[in-house]
Order: sequence, then structure tokens, then C-alpha cells
Amino acid sequence: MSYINITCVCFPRNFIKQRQGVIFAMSIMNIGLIVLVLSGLCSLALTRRDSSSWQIGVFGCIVGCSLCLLGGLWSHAGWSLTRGELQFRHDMLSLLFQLPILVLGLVGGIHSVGYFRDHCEGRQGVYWFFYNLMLACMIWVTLAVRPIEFLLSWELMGLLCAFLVMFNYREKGSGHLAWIYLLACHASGLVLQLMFVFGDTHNSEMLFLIVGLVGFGLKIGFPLLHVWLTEAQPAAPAPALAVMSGSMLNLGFYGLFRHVSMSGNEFFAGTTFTILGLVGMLFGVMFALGQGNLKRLLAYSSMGNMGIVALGVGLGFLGSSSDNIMMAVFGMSGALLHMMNHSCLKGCLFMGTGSIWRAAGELRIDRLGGLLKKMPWTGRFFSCSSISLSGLPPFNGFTGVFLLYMSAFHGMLSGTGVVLLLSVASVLALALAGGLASAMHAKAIGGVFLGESRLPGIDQVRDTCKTMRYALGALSILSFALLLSSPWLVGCFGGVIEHVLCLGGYVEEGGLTVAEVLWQEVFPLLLGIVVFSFLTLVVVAVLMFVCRLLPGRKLIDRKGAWDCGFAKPTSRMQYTGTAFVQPLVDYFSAILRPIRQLVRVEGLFPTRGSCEIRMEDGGIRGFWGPLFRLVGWVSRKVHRLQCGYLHVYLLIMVVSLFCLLFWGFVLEGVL
Amino acid sequence: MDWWLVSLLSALVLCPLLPGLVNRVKAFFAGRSGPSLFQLYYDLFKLLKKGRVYSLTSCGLVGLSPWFSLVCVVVALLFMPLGMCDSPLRFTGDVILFLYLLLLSRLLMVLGALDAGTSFEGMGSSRKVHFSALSELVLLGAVVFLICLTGRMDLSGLLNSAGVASWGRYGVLLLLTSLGLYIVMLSECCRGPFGDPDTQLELAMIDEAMVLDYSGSDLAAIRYAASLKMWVFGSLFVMVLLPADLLDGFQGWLAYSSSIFATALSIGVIESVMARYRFKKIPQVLLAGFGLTLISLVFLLFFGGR
Amino acid sequence: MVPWLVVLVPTLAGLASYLLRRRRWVLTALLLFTALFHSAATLCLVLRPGVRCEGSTWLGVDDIGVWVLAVTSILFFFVSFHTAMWLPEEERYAREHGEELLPAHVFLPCMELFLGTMSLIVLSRNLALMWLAIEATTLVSAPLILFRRSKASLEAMWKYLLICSVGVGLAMFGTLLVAMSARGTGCDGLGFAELLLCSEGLEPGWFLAAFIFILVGYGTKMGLAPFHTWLPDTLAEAPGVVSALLSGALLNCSFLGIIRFWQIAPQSIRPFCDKLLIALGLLSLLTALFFIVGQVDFKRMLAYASVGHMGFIAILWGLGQHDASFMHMFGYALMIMTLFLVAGNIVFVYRTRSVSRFGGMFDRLPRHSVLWIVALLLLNGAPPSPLLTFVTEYILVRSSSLWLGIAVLILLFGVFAGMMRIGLKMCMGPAGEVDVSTEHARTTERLCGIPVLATILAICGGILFILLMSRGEL
Amino acid sequence: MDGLSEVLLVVLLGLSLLMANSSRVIHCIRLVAFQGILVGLLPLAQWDWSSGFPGFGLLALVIVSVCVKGITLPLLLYRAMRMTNVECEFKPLVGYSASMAVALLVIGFSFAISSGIVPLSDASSFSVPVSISTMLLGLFLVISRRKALIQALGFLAFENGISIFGIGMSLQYSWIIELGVLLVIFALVFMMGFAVCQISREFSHTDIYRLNLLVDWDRNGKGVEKDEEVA
Repeated sequence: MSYINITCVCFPRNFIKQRQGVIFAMSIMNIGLIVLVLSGLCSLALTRRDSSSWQIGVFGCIVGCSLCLLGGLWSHAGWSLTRGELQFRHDMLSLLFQLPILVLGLVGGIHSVGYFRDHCEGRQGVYWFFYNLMLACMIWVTLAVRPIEFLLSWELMGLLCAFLVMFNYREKGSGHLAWIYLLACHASGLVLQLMFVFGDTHNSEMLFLIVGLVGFGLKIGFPLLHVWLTEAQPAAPAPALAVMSGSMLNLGFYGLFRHVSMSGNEFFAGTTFTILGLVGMLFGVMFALGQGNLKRLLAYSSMGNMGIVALGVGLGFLGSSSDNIMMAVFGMSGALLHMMNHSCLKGCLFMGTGSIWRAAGELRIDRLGGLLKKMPWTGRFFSCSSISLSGLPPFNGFTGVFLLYMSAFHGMLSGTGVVLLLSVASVLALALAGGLASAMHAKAIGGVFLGESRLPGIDQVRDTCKTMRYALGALSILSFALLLSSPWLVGCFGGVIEHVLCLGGYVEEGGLTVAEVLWQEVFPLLLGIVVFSFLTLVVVAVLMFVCRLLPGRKLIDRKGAWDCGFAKPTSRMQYTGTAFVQPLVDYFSAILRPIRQLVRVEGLFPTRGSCEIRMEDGGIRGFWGPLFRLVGWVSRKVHRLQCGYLHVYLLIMVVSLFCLLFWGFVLEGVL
Repeated sequence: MDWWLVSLLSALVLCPLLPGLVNRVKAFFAGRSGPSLFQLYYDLFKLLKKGRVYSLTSCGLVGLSPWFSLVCVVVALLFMPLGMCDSPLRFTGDVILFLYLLLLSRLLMVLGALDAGTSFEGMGSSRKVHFSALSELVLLGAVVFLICLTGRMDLSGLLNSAGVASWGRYGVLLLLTSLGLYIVMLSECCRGPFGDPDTQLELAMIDEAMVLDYSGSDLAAIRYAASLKMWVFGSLFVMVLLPADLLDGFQGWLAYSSSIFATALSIGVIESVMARYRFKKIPQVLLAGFGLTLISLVFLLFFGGR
Repeated sequence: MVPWLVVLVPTLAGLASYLLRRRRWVLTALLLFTALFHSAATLCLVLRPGVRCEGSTWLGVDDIGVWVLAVTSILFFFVSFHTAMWLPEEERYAREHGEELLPAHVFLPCMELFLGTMSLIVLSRNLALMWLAIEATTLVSAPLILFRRSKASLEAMWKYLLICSVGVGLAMFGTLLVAMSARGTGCDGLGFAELLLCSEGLEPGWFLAAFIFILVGYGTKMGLAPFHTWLPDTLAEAPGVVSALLSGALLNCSFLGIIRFWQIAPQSIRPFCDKLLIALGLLSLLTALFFIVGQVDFKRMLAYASVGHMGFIAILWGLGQHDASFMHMFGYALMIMTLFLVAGNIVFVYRTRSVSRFGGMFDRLPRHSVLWIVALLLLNGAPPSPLLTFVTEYILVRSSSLWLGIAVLILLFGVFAGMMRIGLKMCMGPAGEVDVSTEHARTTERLCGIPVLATILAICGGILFILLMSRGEL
Repeated sequence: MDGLSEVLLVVLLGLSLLMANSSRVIHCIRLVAFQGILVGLLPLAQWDWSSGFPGFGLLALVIVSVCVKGITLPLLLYRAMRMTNVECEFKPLVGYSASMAVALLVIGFSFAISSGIVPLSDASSFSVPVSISTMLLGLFLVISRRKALIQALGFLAFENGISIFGIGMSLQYSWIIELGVLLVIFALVFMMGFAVCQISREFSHTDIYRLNLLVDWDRNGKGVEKDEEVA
């Protein structure tokens, strides 16, 4: 039931032959890991000499990541080996989750070179140490076999990320954020430990499943378990943040797929995942809508996207529980595809925030604006990724969402009861989330890049150095490549889907295998999407070109915005991001509970009025805050016992002595 | 197939008539002899000849977004079963692509408006995203209903396979759904009680407020795209309403186009007999539309013999 | 022979260094010599079972004792070297600022005597002798608490003296009760060996009473709730090195005292003894949680943490995981020592213990604050720590019933939360209101050598334990 | 001749009763000294002289314990009293009449439970309740009195109670241990006396109840912000 009998994914164990290529791949991968670790240590040791430390760090990052990438891709057939005490296992599932880590790690390394160039504060060595070790640890998580090793790598990963969250320790309140983050990591470690112990001893599948859901959900950021993700994680430096929320959140799903076998209670799993996904998706996108800080906005949208992935997984399980293989495969492949897209896009977006932070020194959306003129390329990459992440064609964000819709449609057509209900609900929720997400990204793009700049020192703002732009560009190109290659990419998911849904190649009469569904059903649809997206882009390009010939295309003049005859519209007249989403925020105020601080304009000669809208995280407001306050209150009451009176202490001693005697001799009646 | 092409061309060509028609009806109700039926054509030609003036704040998105959103609408149109015949470009699930392309065109307009960086355009776009988020819900509700009804997942199948037989059984439900779609059409095109297209008061505008700073060919593209979008939504409404297997060929095309113009007439009538809603009320109306689709869905699922 | 040396040499060294108070270097040399000799002798005892003379009537040692002795010896080794580095700084500071400290020729001898008495606890093969030793530790450690001649430390000493004396008096009564229960068997004189032999003959009623008295008495010394009340005051007021010795070594030795009686308990009442241990352990964990949350004094926080760990050790023993409880003892001792040494240095720099005045310590004392965070994490079982999460906690949850395991995990999580909150509050954020002279801070930064060594040792031990576990040998 | 020992035990009981409601420190010291002497002599009283003269070890033990418990420690505490010049206990935490009632209750309680315990040996089972009540009354003194000195005295009485139990049950173990115990108790009480002097010098009073700098309980609601600068 537990981790033991879950063998390698794409093939039975006996299939492992230590072929030359496999051995080569293993050693390459191990070398990559070693390079990562060693370079981190070296750059920590050389932290006094700044330049050499970052050079070593980035060198190790690039070399290590590319070696691991090479090794991983070389033999995706999978292998497992024992090096001394450690056991590694690599297969398609691992590879699926390694790719985002490695690619984002690589690009993030390049980006952080620029990010820290003039702002190192002599601590680059520390950064590179934690960064490279974090990457190595994430890879180890995807390779670890035995529970103790998995736990170890898991907790270490959390710790290293926590240290990265601590990196800007001088900010006010940074201690509190780091605290939240550490708590989440430790809690997930403890719960997972409980899970593995249950897997060992107490044979209760349902308990095992629930505990696993909680433990890994703490990394995924399921609703109520998301606080660290949206509150604390944004405190990390942007490149590291990109890697964390781009690829570490996925690892929660990895753990679930690898170590928690759902066979037997697919229905429960499906229902749970679907509901969690629905709630998380809507919750995340709604709260993202109301955030004023770009990083936090993106963090909430990560939560929403993880909700989408969870929704896909849930639909997949619902499908496999109701023997609806179309639904199952569409949902699962959509989930995996969306996970890939989200990693790529979210990495690009967070690195974009890093560039903005370095260029403008400000991340509050209402203070920014008009940056597209100052940093055109960053702006373009950011905007494209942003639109794409809101799940719109002709970008790659659409494909995953599309597959989820299809899965839900299949569920509606042939499902009954709960399956039917949940699939209808997920279609509608996806629709609402799509609309809100587009609004949210419109807020982000419009507030940061478009319009008049609200930044005082906008004239000094220059676009960031090349490396950061290259990193963003690389990720944008990669996401376009993901769009184009999505049909074939999905084709590779077969083994993973079979493993996760515990289908194990089982087919009922006249039914399709997973691979058949993937190649015969999913492939053409995605191909259609790709073709039409491509067509749209081409038509736009052609039209833009053709229209140059029209007389009306020639630009006569650039004047101040007309805006119904305002003589000179200033930046303070234009809509802020907050104002832009205010109707929606008010509309959902039952959930968002916006806190509004209003200074009205009064008097004949009104002084300046202002209106500020903040909102506290729902999880904190609703659950965690009260809980922790309760514990604090109780402990304050309990502190009275340590009242400083020696007499009381002695009295307590004597009384408890008599209580123990009473317990022993009267209650237990040992005599 | 050929009639599909014909009706595609007619859609592209005739769509500027719809606003003119609406205006004529309103003028009739107002007892005026309103602008010509072909007014929009004249405007388009004039605008295409004129040059453009950009605001200093804009970052070049102004030039891109109208055309891009126009293309989105056109590509979306390609999936429609125009003139009662299935679209040749259909594939399973293209309805999602269709809806998201419309969403994209909307988003692009919003971004263009924000690019101008003025208060009125910000206001208009903020209203736009607010209402469109809800109308998205209504549209998907209708789609879900149709999928459960027809068992097809491509737009052509959805709109075009509810024949007389299913009208016999589910006529009421189809009516309810089409009513919901009608509401969406009104709100998306900012007609009727949702927005007042020919107001002079920017505070009352939605779409018009978003295009205040466009000029020349860009404005032409926007106007054209707006009328085309009206055509698209109108034909959504119409196709749900018309039994698929009733007519085909020329008569199908005729019925289709004429009923779209009839829809335009009805819009005109509504605009002239109803006052504009307060903006607070619009979301409620949209939710009511969503409720209609949901009711029809529920009836279909529980009493529809599935 | 060796056991006698282990006890006698520190005692004689203490007396000698009190007599030779004239020359300062003699004091230091004697301290270091004691540490080295003690660890050498302990090594000999560990490696060569021949010289343990377990069967002897007075002094001898068995496997358990060797483990505890080794922990004590390692601890004293580190602490003595740290003292040799730290004490001169402290005295210089006191001279400059006109403060009055306990003179070194009282302080250092007391430390050596403390070591001797603790070794006597471990090595005594006679329960009455063990009682004597435990009482003696109270005596010799009381002056150490008085190091800073402040009112607070005096109060702490008085409370320590009285509570522990009463507790140990109860333990004395418990010992007599054991003698009562042993009357039927004819083995009188409270020799541990023969009691072990005739443990089945012991009269269970008397013995249960005896065990409860012992649990209360030595539990007071060990810091089990609700008898822990002296612990926070004492550990907070004593200087870092003394707190390290008290919490790291003394508590373990007193726990050994309880274990001795558990070992001779007749089978009929062992389940109830285990139940008692588990109950008191849970209570201690609860106490630790509620007193660490909202704690304003970081040394008191550490004290409550040690209460919690003692409870954890007791639970482990009660669940029958004896090896695990000793492993936990090892890791706990190392980490709490590190923390107390670091805390002592921090107090030495900042001259205050109230958390609310701290902030931005990463800038003032970078090494110490990194060490502080890391050691806190390790004490709370972040990997690769020999403690909780990875080894002993895993074992506990594995061997315990479901709900006990969950309860313990929740309590430990609460403790972790409280401690990390305080630790991070101290190290991060903008600088606190206390201003620190930079050169004073710089000189103190040099004192972080021993804690670093201890941390490294703990991490190595942790990795070793984890390897053992993944081999499935635990 | 059990008679004598039982007389002694009754006297001891009376002594602890008196101690429970004696307000003056000097009076308490006298009572403790007397108690110590009696406890020291108890082994001789229990010795059945028919079997011959007691051995040297026993005599030495008796002498030493009488010297330590009966003479030296009381003198020590007396000196401490003179140095800290505390004459008597003003308003103890438990009033004197209440203390009397408590003492009676404690004695009743100890008799009740020791009647439950089977007298194991020929030795007078009477010593069990006496020892228990002496211990408990000693603890009661420690708990209920404010003055540090009386707490020390209470502790001494507590120890006496323990040794009454040991002697009464005639649990003899090697005289080294006995001497060690005496030595340790001596050292402890010595330490306490020293501490009392220190306290009276630092705080200019020896009222333990007012000795509560070290607390976690913030009485005034806003955090325990004592911040007595260390040293």
C-alpha cells in the first residue's frame, strides 16, 4: 500500500537493464549534483571575494543544471542505483518534474547574475550557496527512493528555501515572514513523517491518504495551507522565487504521485482534489485580483494555478473511478501540461518582477506605470507571459486549460451523480476564473507597464542589464516552444498518467489504452489549437503589415491624451490598479473583505483626500490568526503558574506527589 | 460548405449594417429620420483615409490592440456554423477556443485603453472586465447546457444539431438559454439597457469610454470589430433559437441572416423603450442570465430523461 | 580502579585548585587537565569493558552509565575549553565596568567538583550513594549560579537550593522505601547489583510508593513538569557555561537516577512505571509549549525547551525505546550546550535577555546569530539533526499509539514555532534598541569556536544516526 | 524496651506540633535542636539492651548525629538569625490557629494511611505515622512560612522525619552512608544559612514571599519587561 510497492513508473522493475547509456546518464546526473553542491560550497567559502564567488556560483549552476538535464534526458527510460548508503531512482515521472527545476534553475542562475550585480552587499557567496544547494536538493527529492531519504531531502529543500526567504533580513517584518515559511516547511515534514509511519505500521489506507494530502498539500499550497506561499515566499530574491514557485510547488504533486498510491479509493481522491482545486483556483485568483504588490499578486496567482492543476488531477481520478478513460486522460494530461506551462510562465513573470525591482526599485502596482517605454523588452516578455498565464490563446497557457475543459465535458457527457456535478461545477469555475484572471493580469500589465508613469524618479529608470533580459527572453521563447510542441509533449505523458491513475495498462473490452487516447484524441485537438493560434498570430502580422499601406496608418502626430479635453492629464489622473479592480473587489467583498481607509475631501477648499484598499489573507483571517491567538491567550493564562512564589512551587510539588500516589494506589489499585 | 462561405462573406460585409439598423429603429421610435442605414460604412471609409494621433503616454500598444482584437473576432467567427451549415474548420472543443478568442479580444481592448493612461478609459476598461467576467459565466453555462443537450463538443455541433425533434422536447429550455445569450449579447456589445452607445456622457460609457483616444484606421478597426462582434453574438443567439434541420441551403442562409437583422431590430426596440440600467444593476442582470442557463441545465439533467 | 579515578581526580583537582588559588594559570590548567583526564578515562571505560567493574558494590558502570558518562564528559570537555576562553573576557569586562563576579578560585573548583559529583551519580552502584551524589551536585552547583552577584541570581540560587533539597529529600524517602520493599529478599544495603538480582522479590506495593517518590524527587532534579519550577530561574540566571552544564549534563544524570530504579522494578508494576513516565513526559512537553509561546526571555525559553526534551526522553523510555532515548539525550545535550554557550555570549554582548529589545543581530554578531539559528533548528529537529524529526521522533511515532504520536508531534510543532519565532525575531529585522560597542562585539565573536565544533559534532552524529536508520538498524 | 522509644516518638510528635504554631524563630530553633537530639538518640532507645551493649559503629553514629543535628546546625542557624536579626515571623501565609488545625489534620491523615500500611516488622509500627507527620509538618513549615530561616528549619525537620522512618524501620545500611548523609545535610543547611545571610544583605529582608523577581507571569498585562540589566 505504502511507498514500498510503488515500483518505477514506466515499466516493471525487471525491465531495468544497466545498459551503457543508462550508466552514462546516471554518472552524468550524479556529477551534475556534485558540481552544484561543490560550487555552492566554494562560493560560500569565497564570499569575501565577491566577483570570484558569483562566478563560481553561476558556473556551477549552469554546468550542474545542464549536466543533470543531459543525464535526465539521456535515459528517460529510467534507472535506479545505490551509491553507498543512498539510493537513486530516475524515471519518466522524475524527469517530468526535474525539467522545470533544471530549466528554471539554469535561467534563474543567469538572471541572478544581473540581479545581484550591483546590489550584492558582499553576500553573493551566501546566495549562491543556498541557491545551488536548493537546486541539488530539489533534484534529490525527485530521485530519492526510501522514505527516510525522501524526508531528509524534503526537509532540507524547505530549509534551504527558508534561508533564501531570510536573505533580505534587514527589511522590517522579514523575521515574521521567515517564521511563517519555516513553520510551513517543518509542518509538512512532520506530517509526511506521520504518513510514512502510517505506511509502515498502522494499516489504514484512508488515514494514509488524508495525511499525505495534508503533508504534500502544504507544499502545493492547497487552500488554508497556502499562507506561506502567498505571505512569506515573496520575500525571497526574485530569481530564487522564480525557481521556488515555478518548480518547488510542483514537487508537492510529485510526492503525491510517487509516494501516495490512490489505488482503491480513486473516487475519494478525485472528489477531494477537485474540490480543493476549485476552491484554490477561485480563492487564489480572487485574492490575486486585490493585491497591490506585484510579487504577492503573482504568488496568489501561483496558488490559483496550483488549484487548476489539482482540478485536473481530480478530474483525472474521477474519470478513472468512473471508468471514463477519456475524462481521466484529458484531465491528467491537462494537469501535467498546465503544470509545465505554469512553471515556465511563472518563472518568467517572477524574474520580470526582479528586473522591475532592480530598474524601478518599487513593486507596488499603484506606484509604477509606463515602464514599457523605459524597459521595452522586459515589458514585452512580461506582458506576453502574463496574458498567456491567464489561459488565453494564442499562447501556451491556453492548452492546459483547454484539456481540462475537455475532460470536464467528457465527464458531463457520460458521468452521473457526483462526477456530473463536479464536472459542471469545474467548467463554470474555470470560466469564472478565466474571466477574473484576465482582469487580474490586465491590472498587472496596465498598472506596471502601460499608461503614464507614477514613479517619481522615472527619468533615471533604465532597462536592466542584458543577462536579465536574456533570461526573460529565453523563457518566453521556451513557452512558445511549449505551445508548438504541446501535442507531442502530451504524448509522452502516457506512462506517468497510467501510473498515477493506477490504470496499469488495464483496458476493458473495446476501450482505449491511455496511449491510444493520447495519440488519437488529445493529439489532434492540441494540433488544432496550435494551428489556429499560429494562424491568428500570422494573420495579425500580415494585417499589421498590410495596414501600413493604408493612408490612415501614417502617424500624424503625438499629443497629450485627449481624454475629453483635459488640458494636461497627469499621472495622478489615470486609473490606478486598485481602482481598476475595485468594482470586482467590491463584488466579491463577501470573500475578500477589503479593508478600506478613506480620507474624504471636505470643505470649500478641500485638502487632498485619499482612499486605500488593503486585504488580509483569507486563510490568516479566517483560521490561522484566531488559532495562534488562542494558543497565545492560553499560554498567557498558563504563565501565571510560574508566579515566582517559592511556596507555590513547593505546594505544587507536594500536591502532585499526592496525586501520583493517589493515581497509583487508588485509581490503578496496584496494591 | 459553399453557403457557409457565402454567409461568412455576408457576415464580414453586412455586419456594419447592424448598428445602422439599430439607429434607424431608434430614430423611428423617436420620430426622427435618423442617420443613414449605411452610416457606418461612410465612417469606416473616412476613418481609413484619416491619419492617426497617438497620446504621448501610449507605448505603442494603441496601434496593435485594435487590429489584434479584430483578428481574434474574425478567427472566432470561423468556428461559427454560419448560415445553418457546419463550419469546415470545426474540431472537438473549438467552442472553448471560440470563447477564449473573444475574451482575448476584450482583454486587448482593455490593455489598449489602459495604455492611453487616462481616467475615463481606465474607468471604461474596469467596467468592461467586471461585466465580461460574469458574461463569461453565462456563456459557459449556455455551452454546458448545449453540450448536455446535443452531446457534441464543437461549436457547429452545439448550435446546429438541436433540430425540430429536440425543439419539441426541450423548446422551453432552449428559449431560456437563448434568452441568457441575448442578455450576454446586449452586455458584450454595450447595447440596450447595459450601455448607451450614443450618449455624450463619458461617465455612462463602457466601450465608448475605452476608445476615446483612438483615431484614424485604428478607430475604424475598432468600429468594425464591434459590429462584427455584434454579428457573432447575434448569430449565437439566433443559432440556438433556430431549429437546425428546418432549413438549409439558400433558405437557411436567408433565414439566418434575416433573423440576425431581426435581432438587431429587437435591440433597437429595446434601446428605445428601455432606459439604461445603473451600473450596479448590470451584474445582477447578468447573474439572472446565468440563472436562466442554469435552470435549463438543471431541468435537462433531472427531468430531461438523461 | 578507573571508576574511582573518574570520580576522585575531578574532586581532588577542585580542592587543589581552591588551595592553589594564587596562580591563575594553575586554575585554568587544572580545569583543562580535569577535562582531558576525564574524557580520556571515559574513553577507556567506553572502549575497554574490562575496567568497568560493573559488579562492584560501590563504583562501577554498565552500558547505560557509560553512555551518560560519555555525554557528560564530552559536555564538560567543550564547556571547560569555552570557559578558559570566556572567563578572562568576562572578568576584564567586569573590571572595566566595576562589576562584582564570583572569584575564579571559587568558580572553577566548583565546576570541577560538579563534574566529580555528576560522575559519582553515574558510577555509583549503590542507590544510597547515588542519592548522596545527587544531593552533592545541588551543593556544589549552587555557588555557580551565584556567578553574577545579582539579586536575581541570589533568588534563583535560593529557589534552586530549597526546591532541589526538598525534592531530593523525597527521593531519600523513596530510597528508604526501596529498602523496605527489599526486606523480604534479605539483600539489604541498597547495593544496585544485588537489588537487580532479586528485583522480582521486591514487595510491589512498597516499591511502587518508592518509585513515585523517586520520580518526584529525581524528577525535580531532572526538570520534569510539574517539578521543573526551579529550572527556568536557575538556567536563566546562571552564566552560559553553568547553564550548559546544568541542562546538558545534570538533567541527564538525574534521569539516570530514575532509570536505575526503573531497572530494579519488578515486572508486575513496570507497565505502571512506564505509564507514569509517559504521563509526566507529556505534561512536560505541554509545559514547554505553553511557556515557550509568548516567552520574553530567550534563556528561559531554552530552559523550557530542555524541560520539553526531558519530557520527550521520558516518553521514549516509557515506550520502551531505550536506545532512542539515549540517542536523544546525546543530541539534546550537545545542542542545548551550544545554545546556552551562544546565549551566554549574546547576553555578554547585549547585557539583556529580553527578546523585545533585540533585532538585526545578523549585523552585530553574524557568526553567533547564524549559529543561534542553526542550533535552534537542530535542537528542534531540522535535518540533519540527531534529534527529533529524523531519528528519535520517527522512532517515537513508530512505536507509540496513533493518538499519542499525533499529540507529541503537535506539541513539538508548537515548541518549534515558539522557539523559531523568538530566534528569528532576535536575528532579523532592523536593529533593536540596545546599542552594542562594535569592538566588544568583535571580541565576543571570537568566542564562537567551541559552539561551532559542538554543532559540527552534532551534525555528524545526526548523519550517523540517519544512516543507521536508513539501514534499518534502529 | 519499646516503651522508651514510643515515649520518644510521642515527644517528637509533640515537638513538631509545637513547631507548627511557634511564631518566634529562636523558639523554632530550640525545638528543632531538641528534635535533632531525640532523633539522634532514637537508635539507642530502640536497641534491646538484653542482647548486650550496642556496637561502636552505632554509638559513633548516634554521637555524630546528635552533634550535627542537635547542636551544630541549630547553633549555625542561631548565628544566622543573629546576623540577619530576624526575631519572629510576622503574619505567615497560613495563620497560627490555621496551622494548628492543619497540623492536627496532617497527624490524623498520617495515622490513617499508616494504619492502612501493614506493619512489617517487630519494630514499633508507631514510628511510621510519626515520621510521616514530621515530614509533612516540616514541608508545611517550608511552604507556609515567609522567613527564609524558618524554611531552613522546616527542611531540617523534614530530614528528621525521614531519618525517624529509617531508624524506626531499623533499615541499617553501612555507616559510611549514614555519615555521608549527615555530612550532606550539614553542608546543605550550612549553605542555606549562608544564603540567608546573603539574602538579608542584598534585599535587607529575608521574606521569601517578597522574593519574586523571576517570573513568567506578567502581572501588569504588558509583557514581563523587568530587564534587570544582567550584573
